[in-house]
Formats: sequence, C-alpha cells, structure tokens
Amino acid sequence: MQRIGVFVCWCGSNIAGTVDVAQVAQSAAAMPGVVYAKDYQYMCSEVGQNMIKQAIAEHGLTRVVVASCSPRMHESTFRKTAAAAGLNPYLVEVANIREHCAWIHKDKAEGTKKAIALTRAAVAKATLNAPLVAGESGVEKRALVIGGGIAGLQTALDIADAGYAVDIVEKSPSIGGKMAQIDKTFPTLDCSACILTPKMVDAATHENITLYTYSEVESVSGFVGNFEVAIRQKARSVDAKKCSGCGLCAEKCPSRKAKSEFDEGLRTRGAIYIPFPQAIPNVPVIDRDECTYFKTGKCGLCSKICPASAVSFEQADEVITQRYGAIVVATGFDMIELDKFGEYQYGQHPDVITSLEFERLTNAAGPTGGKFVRPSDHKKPKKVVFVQCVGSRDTSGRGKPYCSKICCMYTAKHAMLIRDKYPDVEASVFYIDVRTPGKNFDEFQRRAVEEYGVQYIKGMVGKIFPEQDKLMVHGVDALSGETVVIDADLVVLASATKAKDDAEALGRMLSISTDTHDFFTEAHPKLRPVESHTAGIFLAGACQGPKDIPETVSQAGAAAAKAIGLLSKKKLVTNPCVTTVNEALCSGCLACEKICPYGAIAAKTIELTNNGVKETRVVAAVNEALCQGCGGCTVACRAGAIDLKGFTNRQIMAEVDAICF
Amino acid sequence: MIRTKVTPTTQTEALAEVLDICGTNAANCMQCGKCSATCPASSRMDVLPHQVVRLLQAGQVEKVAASQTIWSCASCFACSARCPRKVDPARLIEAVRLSVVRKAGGNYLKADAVPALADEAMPQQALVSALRKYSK
Amino acid sequence: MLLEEKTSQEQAFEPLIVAFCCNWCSYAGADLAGTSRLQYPANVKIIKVPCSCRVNPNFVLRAFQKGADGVVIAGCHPGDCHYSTGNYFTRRRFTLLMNMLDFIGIEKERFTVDWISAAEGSKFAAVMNGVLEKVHKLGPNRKMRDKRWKR
Amino acid sequence: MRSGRKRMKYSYYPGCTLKTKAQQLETFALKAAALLGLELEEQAEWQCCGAVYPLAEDEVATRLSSVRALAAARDKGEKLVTLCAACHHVIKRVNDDMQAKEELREKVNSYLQLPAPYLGEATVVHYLEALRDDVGFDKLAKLVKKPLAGRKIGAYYGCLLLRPAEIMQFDDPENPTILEDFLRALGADPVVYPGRNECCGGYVAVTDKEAARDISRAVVRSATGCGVEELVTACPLCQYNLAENGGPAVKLHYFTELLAEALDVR
Repeated sequence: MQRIGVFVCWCGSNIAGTVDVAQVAQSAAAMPGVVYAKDYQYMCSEVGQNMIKQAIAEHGLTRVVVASCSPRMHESTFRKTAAAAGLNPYLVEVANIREHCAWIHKDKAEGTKKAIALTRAAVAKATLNAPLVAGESGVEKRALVIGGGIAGLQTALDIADAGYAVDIVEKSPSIGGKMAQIDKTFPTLDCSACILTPKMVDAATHENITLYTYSEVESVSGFVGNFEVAIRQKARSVDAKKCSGCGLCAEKCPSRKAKSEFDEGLRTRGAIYIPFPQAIPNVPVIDRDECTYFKTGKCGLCSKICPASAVSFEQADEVITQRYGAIVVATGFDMIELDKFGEYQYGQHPDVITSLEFERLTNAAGPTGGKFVRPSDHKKPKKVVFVQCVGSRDTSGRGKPYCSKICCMYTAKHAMLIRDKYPDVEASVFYIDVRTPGKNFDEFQRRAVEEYGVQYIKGMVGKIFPEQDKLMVHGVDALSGETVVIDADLVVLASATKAKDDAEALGRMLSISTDTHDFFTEAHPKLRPVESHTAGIFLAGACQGPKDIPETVSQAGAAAAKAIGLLSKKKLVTNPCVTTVNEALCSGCLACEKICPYGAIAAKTIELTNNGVKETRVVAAVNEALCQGCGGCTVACRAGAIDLKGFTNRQIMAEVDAICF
Repeated sequence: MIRTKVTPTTQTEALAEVLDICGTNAANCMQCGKCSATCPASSRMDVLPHQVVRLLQAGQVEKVAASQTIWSCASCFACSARCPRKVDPARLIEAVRLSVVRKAGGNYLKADAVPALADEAMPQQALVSALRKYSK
Repeated sequence: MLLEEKTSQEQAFEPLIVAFCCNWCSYAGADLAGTSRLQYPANVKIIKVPCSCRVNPNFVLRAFQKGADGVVIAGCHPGDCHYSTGNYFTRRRFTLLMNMLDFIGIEKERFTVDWISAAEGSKFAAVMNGVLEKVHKLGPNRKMRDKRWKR
Repeated sequence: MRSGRKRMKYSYYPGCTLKTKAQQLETFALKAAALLGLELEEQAEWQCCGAVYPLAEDEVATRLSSVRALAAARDKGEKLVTLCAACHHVIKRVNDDMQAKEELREKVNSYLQLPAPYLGEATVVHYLEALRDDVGFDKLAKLVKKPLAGRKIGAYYGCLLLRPAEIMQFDDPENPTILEDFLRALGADPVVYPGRNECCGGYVAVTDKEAARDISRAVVRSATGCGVEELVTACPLCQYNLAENGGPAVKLHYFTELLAEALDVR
C-alpha cells in the first residue's frame, strides 16, 4: 500500500474563493492510501514546498498529490520539491483545481465537489505511478535563425559572439528586412541605414555566421537539441563565387517592368537586380518570372556582358540539410493590403500612399532621390495629411482588431521630419488615440506638436474625395465636435501591421502555435515571452506581435540568450514518459511501428528459452531517444503489449474510475 | 445655467428602451468619429453621430431625443459601413427617433402637412419613406 | 415510476462528463478557459493525456460503463498536432467507435470528438456547454453502466 | 425570340414608384429584357415594400409585404428580381432577416399563416445583377446596336444597393464596378468619380429641402469635377434628388434608358 500525501493549495483566494480547500483536504484524507492531507495558502512558495518536503520525511510518503493550479504551471516545481526530499519526481501528481475548477465555477459547493473528484483522480493515478528516470540526449552546437531582418541579425550576432555557429535563412535576396527600407528611426531620428548596415556587414563577415539568402526552410524534424532542417536555396541564376557585384547586369537589363519590392513599388527594377545598393550579399538575382530569357529563350544580355561570366541560367535550387540544437524564428511582419478601404482611395489615387511608401519617398536613396514630391505630378506637396489606425483596432473584418503599436510613433516622426525640413508644408495627423509608451516616446510626439507645429486632430477621416489636383480629406475633430475638411496634396495612411502570410504554414512545420492573427504564440505571455511552446524553438521580433525596433532588438537578445543557454548544455534531459514494450506479450506484428511518426519503433530479435528449447522471436523495440511519448502506438497494439510510461493504461483507467466514483 | 453636471450611467429606462428597439449597442464605440466624418448630412446635425453614440454610452438619451440629428439622418448607412468597430450609428439613431415618434403626439411629420411639402416631381417613394421614418 | 417522481429525478439529473484532453492544445485550451474565467458547468472533469491518440477506445467504454453520461475527446486541430499526426489516428479510430456505440445502442450524441487549440479557451467552454446541453436532453446513461456504477 | 436562346424566368417585383413617377425605369427595362431573354413576370397583387427597411428589431408588420413577395417567388421557384434600388434594399434585407432571425421568422409566419411557412428560401437579385450574372455583360455587349461611345457618363450607385455590403452582396461598397462594367458593355467609357456611392439626401428631401440640396449638390459637384456630363441611376428617389436638388449641371437617366438606347429598343 502506498503512503500518499495530499497537499491542497489555496492559491490565495484564487482557489479558496470558490473551493472549500479544508473540505477537499478532509475528503482526501479518507481516500485509499492517503496518510496525510493538508491545505495551505501558497503551496508553490518556499514555505509550502518545505511543508511537502517535511511531510515526505516525517510521514514516509511514497506518493505526493498536489491539488493546485494547472500542471502546466507548477508540475515541474513540485517535482523538484519531491526530488529534493529524496522522492522520485515522477511520483508526484497534480490535480488542476484552479484553471479547471475554481476559475470557471461560481458556486462554492459545486466547485468543492469537483475539486474533490479531481483530487481523487490524481490520487488514483499517483497510486499507480512508477519511478521514472529521464534519459539524456546530446545538443548540436549550432543554431538556426529564420529571418534576416533586424531581429534575426541581432539574435544571430549574439549567439555567434557567444562562440556558437549560427545559420541565417532569409527568404529574400538580401538580409536587412523592413528596417533597411526605413529612412529615420524614432525617437532619436538617427538614420536607419547607418545603424543597420554595420550589423549586416558584421553578420556577413562573422566567422560563426553562415548566410543563406534567397532561401527558405523546407522541412523540420527532430526535437530540442537535435533538429534536422532542410533549407532550400533558390537558384539566383548568378554564381555568387564568380560575381564581383559590379552591377553592370542590373544596369543593362532591358526588362524594366517589375516593381521594386524594396522601394514599395514606387519604382521599377530589372529582371536581374540587386534589391538595394547596400544589399548583402551584393550579388544580383534573376527574377525568373520577369526575365525575357526565361520566358522566351531570347535576350541573355546579362550573361553576355558579365565580365566575370557569373550569370548561370542553368543554376538549380539546392537543398541543404543541417542539424541544429536550437531554432530562433524571426520572420517579421507585413502591412495589410488596403483594397478593402476604398473610401481612402489607396490604389485609386497615386497621391494616397502608405507610411512605408512614405519612408521610401523621403529617403535620400529612394525613388525621388530624397526630393519631397508627390507621386502623381512630382510637385512638392503643400499640405500633407496623415491618417492613423487604417485597419488597426478594427473589428469590422476589414482590418485587424489589435493596435499595431508602431504607427503613432512613426507618424509623429514623419510629420516632424516634414515640418523640420520644409517649414512651409502643413502636416496634420488624424488619430483615434495617441499611444506612446516607451522611453522618450511621449516627449517625442509632444515635440512634434509643440515645437514642430504638427496639427493633431482627434478623429478619423471618413472619406477622401479627389477634386482636381487636391485630395479633399473629410474628417472630424471629435474634441471640438466640428467636421473638418483639408485640401491635401498628399495623404499618408498608417496601415495596420499583420503577420506574414506564410507564418501559419511555417508554424505548422515547426510545430509551434500561432494566434488567431497568425502571430506566433509565446509559451507564457508574461514569464516566457521569447520561448515557443516547443522546446528549443524561440521567437524574436514582430513575428510574435507588433513591435518597434528597440523592443525587437531586446527580444532578439533575449531569444539569443535562451538559445545560448540551451547550446551550452552538454546533455539534455529527455522526457522519461516514453513507451515501453512488454516483450512477453508482444506478438511482433509491428502495427506500432507503422504509426510512429518518429520512427522510434523497430523490430528486434530476442532469444528466449521455451521449455528448455532455445528459440528466437521478433518483437517491437522502442528507441527512447526518439520516442516523444504521444502514446499513439499503445492503442494500435492488439496484444496490449506496449504502454506509455507516466500515462499507462492502468493509470488512465484508474482516473476514469475515480472520476466516475 | 448653460450646463449642469451629468452623471454617466447605463442604468436608465430610456436607454434600455432604445437598445431594445435597435438590438445593438454602443459599447464597442471608441469614439474615432469616422461616422461623423463620413456623414453626408452632418451639416444639419447639432449633435454629430459619434456624439450620439457617446451620449447613449453615457445614458443621456434625452439629449439625443431632443436633437435635430435624429430628423436629419437619411439612413444612408455610410456611418455603419465605414465604422471600424461594428457599431451601427444609423440603427442607434433610428431607435431614438422611434422612441420619440412612437409616443403620443411624437410625430415629426404629420400626414396633412405632406401636400404642402410635396412637389410635382417628387416620387411617392419619398413620401412613403418620410412618413415611415417620421411618424407612426 | 410516478410521473412526479420521474420529473423530480430529471430535474436532479446532474450529468457526468469525462473529457480526455491532449496536453498541448485542448488541456491548454481548458487552462485558457480558466484563465479567461469563462464559465462552463462543473459536470465536466478533465483527464490529461499527452495526445488525443493516447486515448484507447477502452477508456471511453470504461467511462460509460462506470456511469459517465457523456465522453469528450479533445485534441489539436488536424494539421496542428504536437506529434504531427496523432490526431489523425484519433479521428479514424473514433469514427469507428462512434459507429460501434451506435450499434450497441449508446446515443452517438453522448460522445464527442472535437479539436480545440491552446488559443481557443472560448471554444473549449462552448464545446463543453454544447455537450452538456445534448446530454441533458438525452437524460442519464442507463444502457451501458454496469454493476460497478454506484451513484 | 430567336430560337436556341435560353430564356430565364423571374418573378418580377416592380414597386409603386415604377408605376407612376418612374415609368421610364420600368418600361425600358422590360423592353430590353424581352430582347435579352429575361422573362420578367410581374407578381400578382404585389404590395408596397414600405420604401424604407425597418431598422427596429421589434417591427414585424412593416416587414410583411416584403415577405409576401418573397414567398410568392419561392412558391414559383423563381428568383425575385427588382428594379428600384429601394425595393431591392428592403426586400433583400427582410429576406436576410427571415434567414437569420429566428424570433422574427416565427412572428412573421404566425402572422401571415402562409400555406408553407417562409424561411428565407427565395433569392433576390437586382436587374443589374441578372444582367451581370445570368445574361453576362459580354453577351450584352454583343447585342448592342448603338454603342454609347464618346459620352461622358458617370454611374451613380447611391447607398441602398451597396450597403450594408454583407447583406446586399451587390458589389464592393467602396469601389463598386457593376454599373461601370454595364456602361462599358453598352460601349460607353464611364467616368469614375468619388461621390458615386454617397447619399443623395433620400427622404430628407420631404422635410428639409435645404439639406437635401446640400447633399445632392455634393454628389453632382463630385461628378462634374471629374468631367461627368450624364449620370445614370437605379433609384427613383436618387433620380429625383439629383434632378431637383442637385442642380442642372448633369443630365440624368435611369440605367435602363441607356440600356434600351444602346439596344435600340427605345
């Protein structure tokens, strides 16, 4: 007979508010095998944990049941407590009487009844718990960073500086990401390129960093410490080893129809092109959908004029397979399409642009060479109107319900820069709320109003009516209760941010979850903000939710620290809840082998003596390093020979029985 | 006295009546004012649509009921279509208007006034609409 | 049984629902329902399994034998399984079990397989409320409970 | 009718105004329909739709006439086709109510006591939608005899056909194209102007002529600002407001007038 101790936590008033904890403890004391039951305010506190340790020693407990919050929260805490008292940690069970009971029920009598039932189930299971010993697995000393924007670069640099090899996989032909497109950064107004390009160069030249640009992750398998990743390096059609980066091909390419992604479509590029002058690697790429040679077999001019004979039309995609100990996802964000916001005339009128287009329009290296002119007639605008929250905080289905977080600050920046350079230009900002929490952020926005004379109008724009060469912006000043019209020359829309379109697919490949807006979900919103739910995979930057550069960089650093912590381990403790085969029962049919997604089960020949006769038999054998403990095979086994440690058939049956008590 | 201090509350009978009629509510509104910005009839309104919603949020139905706004709304649904928060100002305004005309003597447009208002070209669609909107 | 007695018994009918939830999605979804303070009846009692594919049809039958009025299996959405393919097995296995339950006279409505992600606290509560509603309409499970049934 | 052409039968709901002040809207629609293979059979004993959709959730009586029309179309197994934007708006939204609002559905049915309760089975289409989806603008273009080339025509949508978009399902409410596509099929080169989906002033014209004038003038100004000389409408009240209150700057036609003109059945 086991000697079980039951510890009922109040969680302050979180549990005690709707569950009579004393009664739970009292009922538990009468359950079979229970020799000790106690309730306490905070079981997870040091005092609470000591209480458990002391009880184990004093009462000779062989099993521990804690009725408290979700095991996802504190199971590991209590396991450590038990281990410290000399009890195998897997002899601890947690009854979830907070998330699954106290927090969802209001009636105290009902809540108490349910808490007792859940505790009874945990006691029944614990009775059958067996001591388990975790195995060990090695750690591949190499990290993969997916995404080469500022988040990915910072993560990679930090990991590489700690002495570990890092590979960056970037989908587009150059690293740099969105930050490379930005002109100035808030709140200090330093030039984005001036602070980003050195980091790009550092990454490219770092001895521990390998860049895979124009590449995508194709498949991921394995587990923490031992991921195996296939990376597809798309054919650039240019031999990077031969190319000197002279740019002659891009200059001479006769195809000029493709819109430059880097310049947000405000100018065109060749079919062979280098995305932007500071691109890394400085190797052109052929856009095969645009290239005349690839479409018709004619032209081939680039190949003819290349002084290094680097152009290679025959180049094919290459798949590289590599093992990694840790993966950091830093795939960034996008801006939403505005085709559902016809009232703002985006796409209908050339002088209605997005904020990202405005960045390119005012950039010295941008399509206008930094000259502040509007797209339609290349005249300098006299009145510029900024509209915030275009699609943000929008529950109508046209936009996104969340706050995009960065628009208040960059809009203030845009308006301030205009007023600074061109004091004769009027700048107005329509806003719903100004949200500027952040170091020196509010001061920055106030400076736009107070020193630079930007007109801030609390209210939205209803519709824009193009009239002759003006954009009549009809809005409202909600504070004064006046309707407003501005005859603007240029309108800048702060469109909402969104997750990358392929984020969900990538998440699925990595087995990490995405939220309803396809942003990757962190393991805990407060306490584990850079970890995903899957061990060994970390998150950095705006792929986890809208964020600005300072926040992205700090998250990147945090993700790097987590990855370094993992890579620095010699061995990882594996999950001991793996399947095990009872060879005496196994018929060797290997139905289990077929359904294992990890290839963890294989046939094994055993020798046995049957009535003095030696014979051999085939049975299933589990590779514990590969088994992830899903338990799918246990159901497939006709003989009931395979069982899952920690979740055995008997344990679950016992739980069912206890619940249906 | 030009103004008195009000106590915002959602616990008024008048508000309950209005919300009952329209089956929608005003809580989603975050006062961006897009409804007012886009309203083609705003020039005749003493209380702008976003202010209507705000007054309803604060339970001050009487102020809306006494406004010119409820008679100026043309039910063109531009406000509702462009609202980022799925608030339906046209419906809220209609509900207040109905809470007025449904009361005895509440008709804004009386049938015998119609001949004087109608002209030769006016389609009866206009007259039927107006009577439906402005009287019971 | 007198009609009066019968109705009073029906009023007192407190169904017991056993829910098997996978650790990665649905158990976390149930946690989220709790964290979000979404209400669903206390009749639902959750058993944690690593993956919905760990649930042996025997467990379901055992629950019915022991007097459960409804059984729920909840796992990650198809395609989102933490173990890649576990929930596909669940789906196939329990389509079969569903037919078998039907065959032996257990109302299909007593048994639910659904997909609830870690982000779907509200779906968790909604599914549980839906199951409760269905089971309430069916009344107590009398067909399969065996002599070990005690209530 | 030429043989071999598929004829499409519809249950046609005209509405009051089409029988009096807006006869051109109907006459030319019917003439063109005959040529296009659209068989519009006018519903027997139709009643006024009420002209405005009752926004109040608790109004049942004002929805009944629409339900009668819908049930009649359902019983014949035909699509219900409308011409007047107001009728279309009211009937389409009431149909949506009948599909979506259980309580209302019960009340309406227990009031009407139809042989078979009406549960929102009918499909409501506007004449323009029938042209676009059933006839096809490509085919329409082939039948045009007198193309409207060289004229500066703008389309005026107004509100009722477009909003609320999720119920009307007519077109993109901010960037509609159906009328422009229609005009293109007739050989015209339509002028797109921003005021085309703004309000004409509607019934406000009855009680506040000033206001209606402000509102419809804004539309006309937006149109003429883009060079529009002629406007097409699909609604008698829009037509009235733009003509009487919008000022003389543009010529106004119902879209069916131009249709008949281009098909040379005017």
